[in-house]
Amino acid sequence: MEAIVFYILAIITVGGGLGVVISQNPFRAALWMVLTFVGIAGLFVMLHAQFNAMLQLIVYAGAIAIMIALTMMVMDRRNLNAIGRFNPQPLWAAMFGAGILADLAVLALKFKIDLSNAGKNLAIDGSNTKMIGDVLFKHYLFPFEITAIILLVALLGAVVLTKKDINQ
Amino acid sequence: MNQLHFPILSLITFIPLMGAFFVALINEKNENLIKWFTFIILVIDFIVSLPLFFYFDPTTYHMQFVERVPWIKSLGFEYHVGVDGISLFLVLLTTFLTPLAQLSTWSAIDKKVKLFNIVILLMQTGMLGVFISIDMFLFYVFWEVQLIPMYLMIGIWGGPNRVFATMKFFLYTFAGSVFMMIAIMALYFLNHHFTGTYTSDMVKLMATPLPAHLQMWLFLAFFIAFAIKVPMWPFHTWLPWAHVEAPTAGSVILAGILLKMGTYGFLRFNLPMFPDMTHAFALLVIILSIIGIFYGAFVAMVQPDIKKLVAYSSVSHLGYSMLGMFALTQVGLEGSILQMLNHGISTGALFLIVGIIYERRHTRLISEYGGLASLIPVFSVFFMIFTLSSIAVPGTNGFVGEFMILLGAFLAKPIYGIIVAFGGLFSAIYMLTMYKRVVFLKVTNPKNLELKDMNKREWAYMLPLLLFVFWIGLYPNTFLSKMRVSVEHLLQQTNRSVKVIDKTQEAQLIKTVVVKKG
Amino acid sequence: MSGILLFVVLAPLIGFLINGIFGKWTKPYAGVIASLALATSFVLGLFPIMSVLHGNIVEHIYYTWLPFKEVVIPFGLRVDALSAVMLFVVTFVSTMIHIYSIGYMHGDPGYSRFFAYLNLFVTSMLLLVLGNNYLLMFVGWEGVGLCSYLLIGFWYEKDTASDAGEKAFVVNRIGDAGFTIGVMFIIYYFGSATYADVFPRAEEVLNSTAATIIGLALFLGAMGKSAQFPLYIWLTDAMEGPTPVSSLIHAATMVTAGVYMVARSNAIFSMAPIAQEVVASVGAFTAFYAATMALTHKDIKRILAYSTLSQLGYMFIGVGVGAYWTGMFHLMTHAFFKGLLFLGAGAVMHSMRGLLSIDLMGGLRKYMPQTAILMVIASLAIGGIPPFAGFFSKDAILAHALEFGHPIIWVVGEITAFMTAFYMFRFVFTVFYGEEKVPGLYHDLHTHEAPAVMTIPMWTLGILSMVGGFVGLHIGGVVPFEHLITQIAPNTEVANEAHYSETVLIGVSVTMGILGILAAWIIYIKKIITAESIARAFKPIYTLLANTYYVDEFVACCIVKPFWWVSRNFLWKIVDVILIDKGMVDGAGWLASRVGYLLRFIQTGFVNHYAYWVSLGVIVLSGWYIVKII
Amino acid sequence: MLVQYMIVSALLIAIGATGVMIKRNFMIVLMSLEIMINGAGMLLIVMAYYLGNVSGQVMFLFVAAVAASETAVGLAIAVMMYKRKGSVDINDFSMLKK
Repeated sequence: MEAIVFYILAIITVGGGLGVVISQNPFRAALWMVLTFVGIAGLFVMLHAQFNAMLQLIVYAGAIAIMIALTMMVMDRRNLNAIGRFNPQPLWAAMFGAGILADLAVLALKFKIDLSNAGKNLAIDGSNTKMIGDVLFKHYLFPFEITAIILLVALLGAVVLTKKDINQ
Repeated sequence: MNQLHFPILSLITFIPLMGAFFVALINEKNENLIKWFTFIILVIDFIVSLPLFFYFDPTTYHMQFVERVPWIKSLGFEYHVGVDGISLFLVLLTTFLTPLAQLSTWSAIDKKVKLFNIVILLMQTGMLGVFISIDMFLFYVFWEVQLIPMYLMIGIWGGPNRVFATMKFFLYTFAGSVFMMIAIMALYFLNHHFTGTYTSDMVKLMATPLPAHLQMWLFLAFFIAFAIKVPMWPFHTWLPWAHVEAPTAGSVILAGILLKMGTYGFLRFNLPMFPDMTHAFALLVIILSIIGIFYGAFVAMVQPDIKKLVAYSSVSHLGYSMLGMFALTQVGLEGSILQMLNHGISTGALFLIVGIIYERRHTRLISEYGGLASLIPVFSVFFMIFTLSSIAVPGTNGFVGEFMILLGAFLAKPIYGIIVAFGGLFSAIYMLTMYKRVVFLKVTNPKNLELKDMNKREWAYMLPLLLFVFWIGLYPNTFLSKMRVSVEHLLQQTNRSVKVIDKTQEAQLIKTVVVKKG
Repeated sequence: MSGILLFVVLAPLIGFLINGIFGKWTKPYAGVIASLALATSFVLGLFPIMSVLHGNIVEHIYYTWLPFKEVVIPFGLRVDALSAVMLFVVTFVSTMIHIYSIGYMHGDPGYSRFFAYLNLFVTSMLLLVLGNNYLLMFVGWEGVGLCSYLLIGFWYEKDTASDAGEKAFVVNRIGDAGFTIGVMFIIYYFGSATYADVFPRAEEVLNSTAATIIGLALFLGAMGKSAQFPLYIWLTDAMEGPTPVSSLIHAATMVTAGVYMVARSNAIFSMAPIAQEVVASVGAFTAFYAATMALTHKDIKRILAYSTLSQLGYMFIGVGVGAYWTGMFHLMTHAFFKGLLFLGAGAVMHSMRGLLSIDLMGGLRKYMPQTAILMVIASLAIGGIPPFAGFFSKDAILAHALEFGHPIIWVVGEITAFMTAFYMFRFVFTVFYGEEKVPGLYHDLHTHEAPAVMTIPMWTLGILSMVGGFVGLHIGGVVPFEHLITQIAPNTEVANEAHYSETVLIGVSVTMGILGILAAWIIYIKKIITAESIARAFKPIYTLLANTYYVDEFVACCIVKPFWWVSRNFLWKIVDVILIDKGMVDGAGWLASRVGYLLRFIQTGFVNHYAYWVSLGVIVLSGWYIVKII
Repeated sequence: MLVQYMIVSALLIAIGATGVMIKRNFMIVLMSLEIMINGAGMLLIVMAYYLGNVSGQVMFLFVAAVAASETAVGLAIAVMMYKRKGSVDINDFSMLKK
C-alpha cells in the first residue's frame, strides 16, 4: 500500500519536473511546477514530516509559484511565449544532466546507513510541529536568526534591484 | 604558562588597535594631537611590553605568557598566544622600533596624517600578532593582516613610482602567502591523518613531525613563502622597489620588522616541523644565502640611490641570518636571531638617517650629496656609527651577530665560514664608498649648504638605537642568555630524525581515513 | 692591579669620549686633555710592566663578553712579557706623539676631533695588545683599522685622503677575513680563544697541517695589518693623513700589530715550519721590494712609508725564522727611530707649509738644526750603525736568520740593509745638506725650527733611538731582552743550528750600512756621480721603480675597475634587473596574463555555458569520489 | 524504500539541473532552480526520517527560507532585465562578457 502511494506520488513529482523542463509556455511550466511541489508535499507526509509538507504547500506551491506567476503577469505574454523552448545545444545540457543523474544514482545505490532509528524521534506527543519547534528554538536559534537576516537582505535586494530601474 | 596571570600579550597586541580606533575619532585637522596621541600609544605599548623582558624565564623552552581561548572548537583552532626565547626579542624589537619610526614621520608625512597614523597602529597589531601566535591559523591571519597596512603605506605615501612598487610588493608576498596557506592546510590535515586529532597548535605540530617523505613539499611551500619575505636571493627583487618607494617609516618597519617575519617563519615552521628536510635542504639554503651575501653586496656597491643601496645590503645581511640558521649549530642559530635584531636596529637606523636628509633635500641620489661632514657634523657622526654597525666593526652589534654566524657556519662546515669571512670585505666596500661620497669630500652641490643639522626630535629617535648598537656589541649576554634554552630545544627538534613509515602502511592509513569519511 | 690595568685601557677611552662628545667646548684644551689621558695610561701601565719584569703574568678577567655555547669569550686583559713590551711602546710613543701633535695640529679646524680619534686609536691598540684572547685582539685589530681609516681620511675634503682611508680599511678587511678564519680554526680545535687555554695545549691538540692552516690564515691577517706584499698598497696612500698619524699608526704601533700577533701565536707557528717559511719569505721579499721603491721616491713621507714596509719585512723575517724576540726587539727600536723620522718629516712639512717633494728642499740644516741632528740620529739608527738602536735589532734578526738556516734570507737582508742606509741618507743629504734648490723659498715660507712642544718629544725619541738598543747587549752571557721575551715566546727549536762568528756577522752588517751611507754621500753631497746619470743609465729600471712597479695602476685597472664593471653592468643591470626581475618575476606575471587570455575564450557570456562548466565540475568531482569509494 | 526516495530526489536534482542548462526562458530557469532545491530539500527530509533525527527537517526550513530569498532576488533580476531588454531570454543576458 505504502509502496503504491509512493510510486504514484513519485510519478507525479518527477512527471511535474519533466513537464517544467519540456513545456515552452512558462505559464504551463508554472503549473507543472506546482504539481511537482504538491507531489513532494505528499512524499513528505509519507516521511512523517507533516509540518514540512504544509510548509511545502504554503511556501512553494503557494507563495513561490504565485510570485513567479505574478511576475510573468507583468510581462508581455506574447514575448514570453515567443522564446524558444531549448538552447541551441540541448544535447549537451541533456548529457550533463544525465551525468549528474548517473552520479547521484550510483551514490544512492551505494549508500548504506544504519536504519534502526527509521521513523523514530520525529514527533513529541504525536506532533511533528512540536518536535521541530523544540529543536529549532533550542539548538538552531542562531542559524534561525541568520536566516531571518538573509530574508531581510533578499527583500532589500529585490527592492533595490527593481526600484533603481523605475527611477530611470 | 603565564607567570603574570595577566593577558599581557593580548594587551600589547591590541593596544595599537584600540589606539587606531581612538585616532579615528580625532578630527583630521588636529594633526598635532594625532601625532602625539599615536606616539604615546606606541610608547605605552612599548612600556607594557617591557615586563615580557623582565619576567621572562630563561630556563625553559616552553611558551610563556600563554593565553589560550578556543576559537573554532570543532576545527581545533584556538586563540593561542605566547612567546619563547625566539620570539621574545622580535616582539620587543617591534614595540621598540615602531614608535621611533612613527616619530620620524612627524614632519615627513604631510598628507592624510590621520590615516597614516591609523595605518601604523594597525600594522603594529598585525606584526605583533605574527610573532606571538602559537596557533597556525592565527599566525596566518595576522600574517595577512599586516600586509594590507604596508600596502597602503607604500601605495599612498610612497614615491613617484609607488603604484608599481606596491603591486609588486603585494603580489609577490601574497604569492608566497598562498603557498603558505596551502601548506598550512596540508599540514593540518596530514597531522590529523597521523595523529588522529585536528590541531593547529604549532607547539604540538612541532612535537610530532610528519614522516620524512611527506615533509618535502610542505618544506618547499613554506620555504618559498618565507624566502620571499626574508628575502633570499633570488626572491629579492621586490625589496629594492618597495624600499625606494616607501616613506621612511615604511622602510624602517619593512626592513626592521617585516623581513624578520620571514626568518622567524623559518624558525617556527621549517626547522622544527620538517627536521629531515631541513637537513636535506640545508646545503641548498646555505648556497642561496652565500650567494645572497655576496650578490647583495656586489649589487649594493653600484647603486646610485642610497635607499636602494641599503635595501640590497639587507639582502646581504639577511643572507647571514639564513646562513647561521641553516648551519644548525647553537651559536649559528643564536647568531641568526641576534642578526635579526641587529639588522632591525642598524638598517632601521640607516633608513632613518636617509630619511633625515631626504626630508631636507628630497633626493636620495648619492651624487647629489657630498661634504656633509662639515655642514651637519652631528648627523655625520650618527651616520658613521650606524655605518660601522652595518659593516660589523667589533664593539658594535653587527660584529657579535656576524661573528656568531660565521662561527656557527664554520663549526658546521669550515668551508662555509671561510668563504663568508670574506663577505665583510664587500660590505665595507659598499658602505664606506657610499659614506665617503655622501659625507666626505668637498661640498659640490650648493643646495646642500642650506642643510640643517639634526633637531631634537631626530635626536630622540636616533639615540635609543645608538644605545642598542653598543649594548648588543659590548654585552650581548643580556640577549643571548634569554634565547639559549629555546634555541637548544629548537636544535634538538631539528636534529631528531623521523622514522619512515613504510609506503604500504601509509597507503592503508589514507584509505581507511577516506572510507571513514565516505 | 685589576683596576689599574683596566684604567690603562679606559684612560684614553675617557679622553676620547670627552673630546668626542664635548669637542665643541674642549677645543682649546683638546690636545692637553688627550695627552693627559695618555700620560695617565702610560704611568699606570708601568705598574703591570714592573710586575712582569719581576717574572709575573698579570691577567684579569672582567666580565664575559661573548657567552656562546660552544665557546666562551671573556673580556680580560693580560700583561706578559710580549704585551708588556707592546704596552710600553704604545703608551710611550703615543704620549710623545700626542704632545707633538699639540704643536703640529695647532689651528686645524678639526683639532678636537683629531685628538678624539687619536685617543680612540690608542684605546683600540691597547685592547689589541692587552686582550687575553684572540677575539679581543680582533676588536682592537678592527678598532685600529677603523681609527686608521678615520685618521687617514682626517682631511676628508681632499678626495685623495678619503680614498686612501677607504682603501686602507678595505685592504685591511682582506687581512681581517684571514684573521677571522684563523680564530675560527682555533676555536674549532681548542674550544677557546683565550691565550692561556690555547698555547699550552697547542702541541697536543694540533697536528702540523692544522697548525699550518691556522698559521697561514693568521698571517693573512698580519699581511693586511702590517702591510706585507701584496697587501701593502694601502700604506703609502695612508700618508695622506696628518703626519703624527703616519708616525703613530703607520710606523710605530698599528702596522707592527701583525708582528706582535705572529709572535703571540708562537706556539702555533713553531709547529708549522711551512707557515714560518712563508712568513719569513714574505718578510724578506717585502723588505727588499719596498727598499727598492724607496730608492727613487721623491715624496719625503712616502720614502719613509716604503722604509716602514721594508723594516716590517725585517720584523717578519725575525718572527718567521723562529726568533720571535728579535722581531719584537726590532719592533720596539723601530717604533723609536721610525716614529722619530716621521716626526722629523712632520717638522719639515710644518715649516715648509705642507711641501713634500725633496726636489724643493736642501740645506734645511741651517733653518732647522735640531731636526737635522735628530734625523741624522734616526737615520743612523735605521741604517744599522752601532751603537744606535737599529743596529742591535737588525743584526739580531739577520744573525738569527743565518743561524736558523736561512742563508738566502740573510743575503737579501744584508743587501736591503745597504739600500736602507743609502735611501735614508739620500733623504737626509738632499733635505738637510747641500744648497737651497729653490732660492728664496724658505724666506717666503718663513721656514723655522719647530716649537719646543714638538722638539721635546722628538728629542725623547731621539735619545731612545740612541740607547734603546742596549737591552739587546750581552750582559753576563744573557741578553736581557731575549731573556724577557723568550719566557713567553721561546725560539723555535731548529735541528741543526749553524754557528758563525759574531764578529764577522756584525762586520758584514756594519759594512753594508757604511757602504750605503758612503754611496749616498758620493752621489748627493760630492756629486761625483749624479743621480740623474744613474737614472739615465738604468732607465727601464728607474722608470719601473719611480712608478712603484705600476702596482697601483695594475690594481686599479685589473681588479677594481673590472670588479665594479661586472657588478654594475652584469650583476645589477643584467642579472638583477633583467634576468631575475624582468625575467623571472615579471615573467610569472606575464605568464599568468597569457593563461588568462587563453581562458577568456571559454567566457562566452551565456549563462547556460557557465552552467555546463559547473555541472562538468560536479560530475567529475563526484565521479572521482564514487570511483574512490567503489 | 530509502533507495527509491533517494532516486526520486536525484531525479529531481538532475531534472532541475538540466532545466537550468537547457531552457532559454529565464522564468522557467528559475522554476528549474526551485525544483533542484526541492530535490535537495527532500533528501534532508528523507534522511531525517531514516536516521530518526528531526534536525534534517529543521534544515529544510532553512533551505526553504534560502530558496524563497533566492526566488525573490531572481525575480527582481528578471523584472529588471525585462525592463532593460524587453525579453527574458537568457541568451540576451550575455552581459558577463563585455
